[in-house]
Amino acid sequence: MSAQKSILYPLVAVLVLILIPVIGVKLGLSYFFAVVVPYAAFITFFGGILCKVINWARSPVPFRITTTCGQEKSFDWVKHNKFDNPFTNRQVLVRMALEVLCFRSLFRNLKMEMREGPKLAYGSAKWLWLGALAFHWSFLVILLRHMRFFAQPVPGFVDVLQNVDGFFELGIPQLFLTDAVIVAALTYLFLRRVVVPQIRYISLPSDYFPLYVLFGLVLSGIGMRYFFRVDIVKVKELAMSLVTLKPAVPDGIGTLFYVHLFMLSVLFAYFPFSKLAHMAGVFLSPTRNLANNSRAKRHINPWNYPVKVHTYEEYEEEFREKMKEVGLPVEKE
Amino acid sequence: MADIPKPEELAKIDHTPPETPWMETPTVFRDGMWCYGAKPQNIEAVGMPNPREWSPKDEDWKLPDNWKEIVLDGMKDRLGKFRSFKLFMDICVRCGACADKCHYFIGSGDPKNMPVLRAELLRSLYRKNFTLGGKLFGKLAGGRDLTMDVFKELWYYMFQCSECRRCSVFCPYGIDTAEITMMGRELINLLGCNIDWIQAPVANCYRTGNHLGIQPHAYVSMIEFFCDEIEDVTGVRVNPTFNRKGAEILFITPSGDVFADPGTYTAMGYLMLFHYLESMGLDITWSTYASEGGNFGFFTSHEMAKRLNAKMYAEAKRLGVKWILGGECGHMWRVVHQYMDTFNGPADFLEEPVSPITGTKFENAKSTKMVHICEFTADLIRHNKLNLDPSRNDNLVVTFHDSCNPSRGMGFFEEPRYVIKNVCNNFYEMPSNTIREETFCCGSGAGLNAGENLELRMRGGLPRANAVKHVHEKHGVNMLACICAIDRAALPTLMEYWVPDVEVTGVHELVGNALILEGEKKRTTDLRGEPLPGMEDIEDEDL
Amino acid sequence: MKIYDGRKIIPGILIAALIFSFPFWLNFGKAAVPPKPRLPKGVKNCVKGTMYMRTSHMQLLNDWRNLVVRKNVRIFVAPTGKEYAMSLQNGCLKCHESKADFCDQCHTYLDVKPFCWDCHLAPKENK
Amino acid sequence: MEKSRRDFLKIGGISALGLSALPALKVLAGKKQPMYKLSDKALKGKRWAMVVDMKKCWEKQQKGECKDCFVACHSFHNVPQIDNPKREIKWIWTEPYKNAFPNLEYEYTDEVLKGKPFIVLCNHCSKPPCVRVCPTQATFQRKDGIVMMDYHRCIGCRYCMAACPYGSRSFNWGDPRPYIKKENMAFPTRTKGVVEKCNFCAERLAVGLKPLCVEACKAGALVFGDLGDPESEVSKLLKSNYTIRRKNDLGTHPNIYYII
Amino acid sequence: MTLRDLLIKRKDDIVKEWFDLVLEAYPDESKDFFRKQQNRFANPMGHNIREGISGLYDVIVDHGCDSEKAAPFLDQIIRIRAIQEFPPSVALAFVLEFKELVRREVSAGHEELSEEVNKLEQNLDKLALQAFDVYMGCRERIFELRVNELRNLMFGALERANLVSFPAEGEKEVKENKI
Repeated sequence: MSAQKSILYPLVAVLVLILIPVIGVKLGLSYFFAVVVPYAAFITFFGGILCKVINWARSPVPFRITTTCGQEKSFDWVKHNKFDNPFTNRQVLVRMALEVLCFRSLFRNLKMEMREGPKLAYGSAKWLWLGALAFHWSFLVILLRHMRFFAQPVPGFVDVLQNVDGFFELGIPQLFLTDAVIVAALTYLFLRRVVVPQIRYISLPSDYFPLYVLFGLVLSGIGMRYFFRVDIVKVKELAMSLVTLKPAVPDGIGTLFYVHLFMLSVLFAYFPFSKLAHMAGVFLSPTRNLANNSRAKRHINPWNYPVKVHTYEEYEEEFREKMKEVGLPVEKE
Repeated sequence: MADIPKPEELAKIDHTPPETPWMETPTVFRDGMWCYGAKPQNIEAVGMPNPREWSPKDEDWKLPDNWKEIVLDGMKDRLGKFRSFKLFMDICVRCGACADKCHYFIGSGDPKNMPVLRAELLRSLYRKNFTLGGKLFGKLAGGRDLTMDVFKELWYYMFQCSECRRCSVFCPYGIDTAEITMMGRELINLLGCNIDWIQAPVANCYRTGNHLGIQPHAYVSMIEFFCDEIEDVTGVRVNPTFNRKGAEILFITPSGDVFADPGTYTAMGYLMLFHYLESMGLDITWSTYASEGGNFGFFTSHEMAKRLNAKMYAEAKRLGVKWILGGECGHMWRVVHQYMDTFNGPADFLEEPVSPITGTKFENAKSTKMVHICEFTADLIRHNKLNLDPSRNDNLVVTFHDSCNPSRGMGFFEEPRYVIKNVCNNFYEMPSNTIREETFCCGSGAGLNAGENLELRMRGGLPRANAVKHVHEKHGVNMLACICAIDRAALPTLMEYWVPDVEVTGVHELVGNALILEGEKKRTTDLRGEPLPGMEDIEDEDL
Repeated sequence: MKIYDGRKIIPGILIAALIFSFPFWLNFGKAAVPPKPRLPKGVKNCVKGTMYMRTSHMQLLNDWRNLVVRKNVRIFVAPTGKEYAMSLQNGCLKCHESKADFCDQCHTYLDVKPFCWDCHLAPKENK
Repeated sequence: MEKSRRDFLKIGGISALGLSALPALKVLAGKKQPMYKLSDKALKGKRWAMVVDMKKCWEKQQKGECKDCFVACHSFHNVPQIDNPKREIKWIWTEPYKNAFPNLEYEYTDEVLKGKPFIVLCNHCSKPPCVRVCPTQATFQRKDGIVMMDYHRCIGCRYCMAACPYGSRSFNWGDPRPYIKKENMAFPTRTKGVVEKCNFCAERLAVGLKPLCVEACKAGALVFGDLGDPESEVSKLLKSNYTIRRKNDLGTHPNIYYII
Repeated sequence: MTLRDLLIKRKDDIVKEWFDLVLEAYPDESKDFFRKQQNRFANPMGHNIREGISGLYDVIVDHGCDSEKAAPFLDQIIRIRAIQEFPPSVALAFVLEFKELVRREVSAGHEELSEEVNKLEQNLDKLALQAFDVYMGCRERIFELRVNELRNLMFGALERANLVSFPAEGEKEVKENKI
């Protein structure tokens, strides 16, 4: 599929997906879009990820194939790089935490040394790390901030997040940094796919689709907060009714909210069937989550089977005379 | 006049490749980029499928009729056996962080050499045949059918990956292209389409114990040849033993050290070290049966790797040694470190390795019971057990090339450096993004050091050579040290092309040069027979 | 069906499930009580329509603030012709006499903490 | 602050428009534009100014201490009374002659002036340096000359305090509310971290009243009016009296004039 | 203004264009990387070609394509091109493509220099021929290396297995022949 098609087809798909709730709500299907779709999406997300993880777990890790990125544990007098080459499970935990929370591996690209030219040039990879980190963290913070709709009373951490996030007290309602950051990060992630020839070449429709869905999700959310407001008291009533399993749809929530909710549902439902499964997969990656202690501790391959080998006896049988000639000891004379 | 094109117009042929997506860009086999196909007798020798006369350039690869089924069944089987494979098929987000980390991509610019695309070759098949989305949406979901062209493309690019794992270091999910290449090659081998440069050593190793098919008597006489050479240089006669039962330690090194320069000088280094330690209580033997540390089976399939590797423990058990000492080798150590115990363990007939000289317990090898000779030597030097004269290496300005497998599959960085720094006075590191875990491959790893694919090797080795050239120009480096037999075989050619003034050595060759043996004569040459500057004149006066 | 590394993966799944279902168990068995802001007695209309005031009163207040402080415009004329002082303390709060019964109802429900009250004085509640 | 927010809204708005045209149109269409106005009674002027006749003030003071103007201003505007001089907040207060007019003081200054207190407040300069330095335009100048503060926008950077040569500005180091004896419910307080100062009773001018201090001064020492109107009382006073301004040579063009 | 002055003045721009022309031969997906990655170790090809081009430029401008001075720079570029999959016509086109760059410069308001340009073009033709020699040298080197590898392997093995014998001095000669 050509790059243009890869970029366009998913865009069309997402635009159609946006129209669905818009028309649906007009047709009076708000219960379907406010209750059925979100529940279904949530169940798909949960069930799908569970199936995916179990599916991965059904394949064993036959060998201990840690990728080592630092000095292994050796003599006492050799400095062991504990977190890039863990020896114990505890060190693996730290390595995984660095990987999951700070994107350590992408960060490796940050190293800066001798560069050509008069000014310092930064490799694009550094931006990738920054963009990815900015996106994932703001997504998480935004998700957690939404807890204000899902809990009564609202837990304290939400307050803290809102205060930090709205630190600059810009505008009314106050601008959340993460809102701006996530738009910027998504734009960056999208643009680099479109603009950098290498990345455009390797990108599939399934790389653009989630980006568009995220754009739809984020922009509809920002739209609701800053421009075309909806009655969020009712939004919370709906949200609370969903999480207390007593679904009831209040009248008069703006259409934009349904778009937002639908995009979220699409994203959640799409998760387990796509590359987005990396969210769970990153924890299972055998090159990262295993200690590099395979010489000190035996690793078992559950499907290890006996193989045909060329035994010493067969070997000696073939070469006995020649061995004797040069004085090599033999088992049988 | 006007009709005659100007030269620059002639030259302006549009050589930009057509803007087609990769799935639709056919793969053209370029000479110098591929290796000859496996010969039938070498496939037969180890009982692998589909032995026949064939060439990758042929239109017809003479595959069985149900070849697609075989590949797809093989894929299914492996998805069930390797979580790594299944996971790596699922979670790549195509972020492109790996793209410019592959030495083949850096050196050639062929986009399909980007690790992500190399893996996509297999992933597209996975999606089409094993995922719902791919079955339903086909190309839209990034899936594609297995056709002969696709299979040939897979073949072409699976043998343009040296399994160096550099991309894996930078991948946010640790996706390891080596793992994917290994799976790809396993599938290829189900149809008997290995390259002969791998298949022949496999067949040889299976039968004679080493890749070159050298028979036991020849093996012994070669080592005796080294003993003569050592005597020439040092005046001391070393007496190694072979297949000796009851020895304390079994020594296994890649056969490259015994057969090809400059590895042979490294072998002399081992011999001298063992001789030196003999009086201090070292009791070591070589084996002709387990005469190969390397494992080209590892470039074929896990099963073949296990079959070849089995000889190490089998021989150790037969000879009744306490533990095994391994020579300098790259992929050998990947196998020993990460696979051997799992393949053929537990090695409960051996004892936890203890250095007979220093009493150091090698805690990090207590299960596999195999110790790297650089660990062993570093420990000796640390305990001041070696009498060294580093000035004998003063004619050398040394840099160290971290070999891929010990670097990224083991984390073996400090020990060889410690040894080098103690036996050489002039040591300079290459730039930091080309060493340690970020080291560049020699371009010839994973069984790709054939002759017919020299262009591929020169391209793949360009990043490494470029860094060597830098230290050569900046510090006058003239010796590239490494701890890998493939490196020692491939790097000299690479250097001859890119940086002709730099030679290649193993770490223990440097040790051999510096080691002062008891009763030795005044050395006037190094192990290579080249005169040591400043020492040749004095010779006569001393006499 | 054999699951490998179940001892690590299953607790992992459980922890993840626990985190993701956080809103469900946090509210388990609780009845959600929607807010009931007390509307002023005797006054039917606010300065703008109810829907607009529900969703965008903060925007209005902010716009007013700008107009009053920076443009020195201080009277709002509703479409009905009725004039209102554009002032929180001297306008809005004259009708909506209780911050607790009106403003805080929804604000607390939705965890909105406007900084109006950092400067503007809320009417003293009748005790 | 306003600007950046607007910019963000613009960019975001454009992209959001595409997404949700329907609700957007709903909001944009139909509504009658509401009207805003200023009270008919509001005082209008081109250049508000004040003439302080210190002689009248001193006369009054001799009869007994008078703080009417300060009290009227501070109690209405919820100015906290903090005794710590480093933290005190003041809109209108007194300074001795040598502080109020340092450039006019010399060794043999008239005994009449030496040590005499002068009423000082924000000078509502025609060329206010505080406005120039404010990074968020929280301090700005109205068309009628009043130097106003928009406390919502103040980020507490205190550049204005550094720029003001008259020390007319105070900074709230903490929450001022505990220091306000009786809160005036008709006027807001300030919050921690903002600068404040005299606003020439802009809120009173808007409803046709003169500044509180002027109204409170029984001696008639404070006269407020429009210098743009030649018939105004202030214009006449300036014509008929010799007046001085604080630190005239700095070129800020203060609009508080003193008769001594 | 002489042609030399013009070329010195415009060096940065022309070299950049020339570099881009050389990269034209690579797929879009990699061109960008070769152009943008500034770290000389992460991008040895881009680095060497850029350096070679720039050096060659100076030689052309200052030394009239002096073959001795041009040799190392030609080598720096062509050594890489020789192991990539270009036919010589593409691999070496960059020398001749330089002519067009110069003509474009001159036609933009410096027509009076066309006489000098003719001379430069003659020199460039010589340079192109020299480039051909370098290219052939590299290709021959590749084949030589290929042969040497095989021979060393076989020969070394035979030698140590005592399957070949030499006259007393022969051994040394063989070693030296190895290059």
